[in-house]
Amino acid sequence: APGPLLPLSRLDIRRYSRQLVLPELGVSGQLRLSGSSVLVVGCGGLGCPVAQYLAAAGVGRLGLVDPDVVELDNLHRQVLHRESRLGTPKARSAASALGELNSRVRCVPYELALSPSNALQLVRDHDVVADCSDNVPTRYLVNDACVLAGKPLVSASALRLEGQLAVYNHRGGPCYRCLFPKPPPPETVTNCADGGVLGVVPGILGTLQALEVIKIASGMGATCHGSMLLFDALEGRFRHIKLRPRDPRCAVCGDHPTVTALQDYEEFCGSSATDKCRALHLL
Amino acid sequence: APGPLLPLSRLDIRRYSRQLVLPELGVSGQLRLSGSSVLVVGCGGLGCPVAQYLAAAGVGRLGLVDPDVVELDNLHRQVLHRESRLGTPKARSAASALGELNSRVRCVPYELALSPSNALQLVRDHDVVADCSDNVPTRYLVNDACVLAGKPLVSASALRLEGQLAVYNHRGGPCYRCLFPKPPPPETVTNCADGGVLGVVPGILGTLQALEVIKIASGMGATCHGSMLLFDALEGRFRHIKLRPRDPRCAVCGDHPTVTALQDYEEFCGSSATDKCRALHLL
Amino acid sequence: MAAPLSLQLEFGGGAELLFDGIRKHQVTLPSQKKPWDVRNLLVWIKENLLKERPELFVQGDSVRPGILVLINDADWELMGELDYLLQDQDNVVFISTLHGG
Amino acid sequence: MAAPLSLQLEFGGGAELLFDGIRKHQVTLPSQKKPWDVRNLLVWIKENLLKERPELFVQGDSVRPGILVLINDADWELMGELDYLLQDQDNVVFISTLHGG
Ligand SMILES: [Zn+2]
Ligand SMILES: [Zn+2]
Repeated sequence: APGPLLPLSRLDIRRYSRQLVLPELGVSGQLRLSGSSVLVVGCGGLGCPVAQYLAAAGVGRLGLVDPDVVELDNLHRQVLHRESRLGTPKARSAASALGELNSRVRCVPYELALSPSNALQLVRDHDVVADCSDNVPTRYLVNDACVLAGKPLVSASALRLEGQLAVYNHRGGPCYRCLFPKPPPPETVTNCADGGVLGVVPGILGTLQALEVIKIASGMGATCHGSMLLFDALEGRFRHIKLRPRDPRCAVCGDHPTVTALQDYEEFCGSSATDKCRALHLL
Repeated sequence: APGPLLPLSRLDIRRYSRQLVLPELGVSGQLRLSGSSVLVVGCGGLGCPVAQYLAAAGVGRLGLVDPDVVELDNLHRQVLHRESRLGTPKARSAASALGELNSRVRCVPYELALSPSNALQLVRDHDVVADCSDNVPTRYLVNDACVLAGKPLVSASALRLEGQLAVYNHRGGPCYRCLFPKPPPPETVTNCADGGVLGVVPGILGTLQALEVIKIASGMGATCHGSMLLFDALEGRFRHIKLRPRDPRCAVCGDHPTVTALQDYEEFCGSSATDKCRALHLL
Repeated sequence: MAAPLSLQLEFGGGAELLFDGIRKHQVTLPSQKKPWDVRNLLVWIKENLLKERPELFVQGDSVRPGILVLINDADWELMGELDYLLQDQDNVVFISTLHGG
Repeated sequence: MAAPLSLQLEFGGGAELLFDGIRKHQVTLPSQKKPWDVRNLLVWIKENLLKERPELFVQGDSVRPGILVLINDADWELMGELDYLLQDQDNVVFISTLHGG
């Protein structure tokens, strides 16, 4: 739930002065931002820039979820982490870096995997959710938790030289399941370990994702809902796609939902909720 | 000049493994990247994400130019800096943060303003230039130095809720002066101090700028030359603009150039090369 | 008889890997008795463009789950999906959803 | 006589601040003897849309330095600049160059 709207301190006014002068944000937008909380699911290639720009902008509280530790092959894209933090849980490493940038933001690390048993409570404890995860089961889990908790979901993904961004479950628009009622066959899913990713591509998608979160949390309005942004880094080209409306027959956000509690998403997707191994049946 | 192409160490292969597997980059692209040097002019809202992602990607050497010190009102967008570095020169603060992310990259801070007396040598010492500056005279100075030294220029800018990106002086395309032969009247120029800027907007432009630099430095090819990318954060919309070709009558890159050495750009533009005060005649 | 149709087909998000890594295909569908719809197009792609492992692209008479189809930059659901009647010069994109971060 | 023309005009990069902050203007140019070119359009904008300080937008018979003009997403230099003959439904953008970082 949003916190109380405390007035801006003199130091806050100095710190945020360059965005306070924007009529589209202003003091009221900044107050809404600092009264809001955002759950960042995944502190990797997307989560790092998302959390970095949300902390810099003065979001009130950031929940940072990641079960993994920092590894050397993360550092080409996960820019909040450092060589000195190799082996440290990513959520803790991120929280610590963000504290140095903006000590006014409360950064809460959750060193755990989002799961059907903890997701709903975590999502309920925040106003907006940024899906920065790296696997199919978590994408469905985050979506369903957002629908059940009634929270807007800003979702981005990146692989190789491409990225995708959309806002789900916001202002009557579709949810992730409206677009993708069935999970993809596990053998068609490529992860960053197998397919690779140019580090700056999640950087671009993550900053765009942070913008959409800021617009929702500050009340500037997110125009990305009902549309998807596709990015092709090789061509340097963006494409704006008009998406279908909410599906009244959607299993989770439809008029007669069959999914009314969180499920077993690894079973639903036939794959494991880690980036490390592709499909359960390969284990 | 590009350095020698040293083979990748075992640790480099681990660190960059997620991008080495991309056929578009591969080992040869990574070697070109680590053999290349980039001059980042300005360590502010654009320069921070540019330098961050270039260092993470493994550019060989980064020259970081900025005459200013870190101030509190920088931290809402200049994400390499920290509260503990308030008062520190930005170039030094950035170099120090980048060293923690990737100690394999040589980061050279230049705690000075780019000027007609030092620009040409600095530009000559690097393979690609990223203009992350914040004022009109520096934009013309960087452009002319790039044309005289024959270096590609990746130029981005951001203000309020908008951003612009273009690649100049590359593969026979236009230079900045081809597009803007005359500087704008000083009274029409707004800086970030007066106009404000939403912090994540330079974040988006800076990551896109880093991508174009990486594509040029690694030989993946920059498709952005001859075109300009416009971004409107309120609408969340990108626009791709087809630009004019090189102007054979351009004062600096034309067939009969009149600008054959660097000039006095503050006089040419009628304004000062700092973000702080708008026009010389107002002083 | 429906006249031959020129289409631009695009594959992305990894779907291009089923088509020799080529993202853009300028194709001409031959004239046929009935007008061309997307259902026919999928059959034509399977028979003429798809090199191997068709199950990674089509499933039944539609695309496999996780592929988004765009007709002139709009979600095909808005256009009638399999029943959409293709027009000359249409742009049809098949994009695999990405899940990486 | 040239028929009336419907145009979408857009202002950005700060140029919209000279037009009450409104970025998109759907306008109709009246019919006139000669066809409408961009030179005439600038006069029309100055007389009909521009609220104050025209020197921040026009200079002589062209736009002031630092404003980029785009006709249907192409630099106007590619289209003939002031001499380009406007077509019905054209999109004309006036964008101020940004210098901030
Ligand atoms: Zn739904
Ligand atoms: Zn030129």
